[in-house]
Amino acid sequence: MAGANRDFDSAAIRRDFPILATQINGKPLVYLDSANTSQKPNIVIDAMSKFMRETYAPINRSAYTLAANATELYEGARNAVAKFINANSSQEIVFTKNATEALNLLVNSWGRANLKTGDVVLLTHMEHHANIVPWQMLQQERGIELRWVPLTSDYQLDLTSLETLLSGVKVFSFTSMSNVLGTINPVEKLCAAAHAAGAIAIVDACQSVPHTHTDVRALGADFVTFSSHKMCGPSGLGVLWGRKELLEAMPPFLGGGNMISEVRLDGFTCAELPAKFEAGTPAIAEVIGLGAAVEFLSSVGMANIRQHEIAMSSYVLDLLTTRFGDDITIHGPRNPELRGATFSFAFRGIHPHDLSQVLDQSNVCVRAGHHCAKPLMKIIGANATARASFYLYNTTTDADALADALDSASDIF
Amino acid sequence: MAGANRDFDSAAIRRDFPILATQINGKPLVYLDSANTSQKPNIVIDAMSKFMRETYAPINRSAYTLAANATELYEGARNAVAKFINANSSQEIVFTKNATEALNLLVNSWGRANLKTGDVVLLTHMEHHANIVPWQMLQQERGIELRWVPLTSDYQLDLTSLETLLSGVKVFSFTSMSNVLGTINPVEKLCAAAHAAGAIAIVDACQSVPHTHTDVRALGADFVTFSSHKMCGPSGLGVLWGRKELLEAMPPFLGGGNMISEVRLDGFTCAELPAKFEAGTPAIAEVIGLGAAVEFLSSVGMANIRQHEIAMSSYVLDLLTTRFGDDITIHGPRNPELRGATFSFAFRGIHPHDLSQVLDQSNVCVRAGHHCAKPLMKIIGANATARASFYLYNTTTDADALADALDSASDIF
Amino acid sequence: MPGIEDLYREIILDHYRTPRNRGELQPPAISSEGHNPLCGDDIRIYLDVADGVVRDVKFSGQGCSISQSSTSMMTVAIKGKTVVEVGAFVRRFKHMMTLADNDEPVDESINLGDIEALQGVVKFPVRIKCATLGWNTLLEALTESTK
Amino acid sequence: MPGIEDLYREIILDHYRTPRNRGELQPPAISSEGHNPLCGDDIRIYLDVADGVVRDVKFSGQGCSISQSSTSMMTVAIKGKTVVEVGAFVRRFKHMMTLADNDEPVDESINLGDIEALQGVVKFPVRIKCATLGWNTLLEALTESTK
Ligand SMILES: Cc1ncc(COP(=O)(O)O)c(C=O)c1O
Ligand SMILES: Cc1ncc(COP(=O)(O)O)c(C=O)c1O
Repeated sequence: MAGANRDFDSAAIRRDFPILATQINGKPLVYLDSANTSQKPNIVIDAMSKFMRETYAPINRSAYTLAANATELYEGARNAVAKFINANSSQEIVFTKNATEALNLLVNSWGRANLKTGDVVLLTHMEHHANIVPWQMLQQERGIELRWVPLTSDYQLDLTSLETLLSGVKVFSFTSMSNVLGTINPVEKLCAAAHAAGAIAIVDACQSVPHTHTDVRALGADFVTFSSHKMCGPSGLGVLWGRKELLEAMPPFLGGGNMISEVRLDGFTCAELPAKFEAGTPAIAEVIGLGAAVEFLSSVGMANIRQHEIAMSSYVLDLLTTRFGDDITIHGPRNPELRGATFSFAFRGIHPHDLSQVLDQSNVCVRAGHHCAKPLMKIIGANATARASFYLYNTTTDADALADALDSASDIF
Repeated sequence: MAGANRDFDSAAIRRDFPILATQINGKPLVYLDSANTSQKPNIVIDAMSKFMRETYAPINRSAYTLAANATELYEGARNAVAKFINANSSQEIVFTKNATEALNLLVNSWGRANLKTGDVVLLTHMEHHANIVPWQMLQQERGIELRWVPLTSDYQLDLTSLETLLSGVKVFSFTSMSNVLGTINPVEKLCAAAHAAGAIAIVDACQSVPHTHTDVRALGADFVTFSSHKMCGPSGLGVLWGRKELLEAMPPFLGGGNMISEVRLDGFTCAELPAKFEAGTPAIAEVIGLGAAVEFLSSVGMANIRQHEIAMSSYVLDLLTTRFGDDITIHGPRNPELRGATFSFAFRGIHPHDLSQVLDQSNVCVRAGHHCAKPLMKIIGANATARASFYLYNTTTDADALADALDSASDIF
Repeated sequence: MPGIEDLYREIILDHYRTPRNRGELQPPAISSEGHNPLCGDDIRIYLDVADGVVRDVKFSGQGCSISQSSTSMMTVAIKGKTVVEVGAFVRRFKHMMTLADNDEPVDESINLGDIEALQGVVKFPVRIKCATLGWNTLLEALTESTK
Repeated sequence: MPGIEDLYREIILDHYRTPRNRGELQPPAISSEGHNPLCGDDIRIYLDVADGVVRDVKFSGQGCSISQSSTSMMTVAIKGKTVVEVGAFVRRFKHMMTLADNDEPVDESINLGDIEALQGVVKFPVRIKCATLGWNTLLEALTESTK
């Protein structure tokens, strides 16, 4: 397969994902929407059903064997996630319902405790709504100031004035990779710059954790958030990693069972980490599913996945530009090393919604819309784009199918 | 089977729950911890795996067929839940990560928008931490006043001074059934009293929705919260039902994707219900699993389930008091019609933790502890209790196993 | 899988390629803006209502073939109708789109004309929001105009 | 499934039935309260430290056989030890409970005596919190005493 990675057994990986064998009207499924949410391998689906069939029980609460076994699986998965991102301790892993909740937790707990009127939060023009709207809500409540790192003309963060932008900033919160442009940001450098300016660094790593090896300690971040459902894990689950000292100093976010040490009619005290931030019954089976996902990704190897996606990016960029020339505008960097395999594009003036509808006739699944990044869309001058995103299970065959389907779209409009 | 309901095919129901066939050391599993979290029938487990194998895709965002099918299943489940509790419209159904989040959403959104220093919230002495701690957090922030409905000596709410307690109250938030005592509260009457006093009524229905027919309109409540995992549905999911006018008037809770209509650098506007309260990627497979759970419960019939549990309560109360006399103290009402089949008890001075450990030798799973209701524990004069809770899949055989296992506990201590 | 030809009927593509009543109206004409939160499309409806009659209507904004053509056909259909007639007409359309509001009666005898071509959209539920964007925005403008 | 006899050794039940050093100490003795958030148990440790030596220690509160006996055995073991020795002793115990803190070295040569009987608790992970409740509370009291 041209452009593909030799050490990477795509066929074997595809067999792990039952949905990829689906045929609609005799044609295979070409799933190119993994930046939105990824498909699930058998190992994850099976871990969840096996757990529900054999071991389902409350965790961390009851003394009987079934509950102890469930707790062991659950906390084992937390350990696996901690190891996967090289956290110092599994106490630093907080499970949330999605990455959005993780970011809201930070804004509400850390933000409310540390930010007052006039304090500045630095974001970037390429943020997802999940890293914009919670801050705007705090802005309404507290009168904080939001500042933005702009883009260069080649879809990178424009860091020429970073030092100025960072002056007086308390929090720098940014995405590790744009879910629209595919741009990979220099996370270590940005964290270091934040710290040099006396700010904390929050990394929205939703788009990088699934695709590349993540070492939260090496990144130098203070908080990192990501979602299970984009990394082959179940829906209904997100992860917040934070440095222990910071998490310990923060007030709780949601109140209820599990997050308390003592409750009296006149007040309560908090439990230790990570329980303090996990109020109520958690997503038990889902956490166990994420443990399986992390095991799966590690067995493939995150470096291999990254290599595969660089190869895919090369192939896709070559293919689309060679075949469609000026008829296609790809909003994102041209260098495969500087980007993930997520491509937003405009094609022959066809509205992305119509385009995606027509591609669907060939079972080619791409997302059309604003990708939860409306400010960015305005900046790149589009109301909507079509987006094709590739993951470890996509091959050059999928890319070819995309190109063929694009061709057929012109017939209609 | 003595005490059991004739119209109720327990054996068939038990076959629907694969975990109940588990044997440990050659002895069957006696799962008596459903008030904590319930087991899952095949239909739920299979709905989730089938969805992940065949139809998994983002919902409400993308135009391709797979995503449209996923959306249909997801919104179909929302409709099923709406119908199950007789909501006016599926727009009134908000999915959260658990019931705890649903209550926190109310406190943070409705509470922050409507309560100021000195405003009074009425709770009861039998609340779960999930309906206490969020209010205490608002109390710390806002200086609201918390007031409490006390208990009678026979474990009911003491309503003699309800009118006085309600005077000047803005919110009356109470449980429909105590997860410790089993006491069923007169929800309709309490909602009416709240309204007569000009307060809104929030019903924490975690312990009743799984066990009895719920008609939110007949209850006259303003908001009702419950959890999927206690009603045969998946973990990682809770439900908030609210009257549309109230939900519409409320500010958002979590900010991010899906909950917005427009986002600009300088602010955002909210989406319509229920999206407004569902920020980020939801628990897609879990919602579909809950849809299957609701279908399962409806096919058994909620009235039948309630009848079965009344019969179980009679049987259990008779059995334990006849067999153990003064050696057992059951903290809860004696009348099976006034309670659910959840029994907290003290036994021969053996600490509940030790008791549950010994019962576990017979695979009898009971919870030991404060059941996330520490204020109530103090009031009933216990640090901890053992709790055996029965559900539709439990039979008199389970009750007998509990009694036999209790007998053996005395040998050790 | 429903065929894409159910969606992209010729009359729809015609209104998409050559939209009618595109443009703006100056105040005192009323205007309202609508967003499709899913795809980022937006539409602005300009409405000139006098004596309970829609004298003129125009629209601007960006959108897919379905939202643009649906809005274009809508403007053609409602111009000259009374506000009451327009209300009934919108209800009839939403009913076709399976979005009827139970509280309001639908007059099934109303003839939607060319707009019937949008029936195929119902087979593509995600696109219903596209087809109704202009109509919901019209409703807002109408509410404005009666304030 | 590990046998329950691994948990309820005779020496443990003995300390549960006849706890040593139960009671209170008046100020200036230090005291600290600990909760097991899972089961509602609480324990209060009273500590009389002078010249870097634990002169006396007592405990009160409610709990299961494991938390009560573990605390009882602990009080017997630490009375008369220096604060530094107690620190090392607690680390040794937590190490046995598989709760070692990586940053602090554990002296494996320290003999836990009767307390070794609690080793069986490790097979019942939920009960580790019971076994360590008194010890964690002791650590808090020690921190207090050195303030
Ligand atoms: C960059 C980025 N941040 C945040 C999110 C939000 O994640 P979730 O939907 O899991 O809350 C997403 C995905 O939707 C994303 O791509
Ligand atoms: C009465 C009651 N309220 C609230 C809750 C909290 O529910 P969840 O754990 O799903 O958040 C529970 C159960 O834990 C409960 O029994």
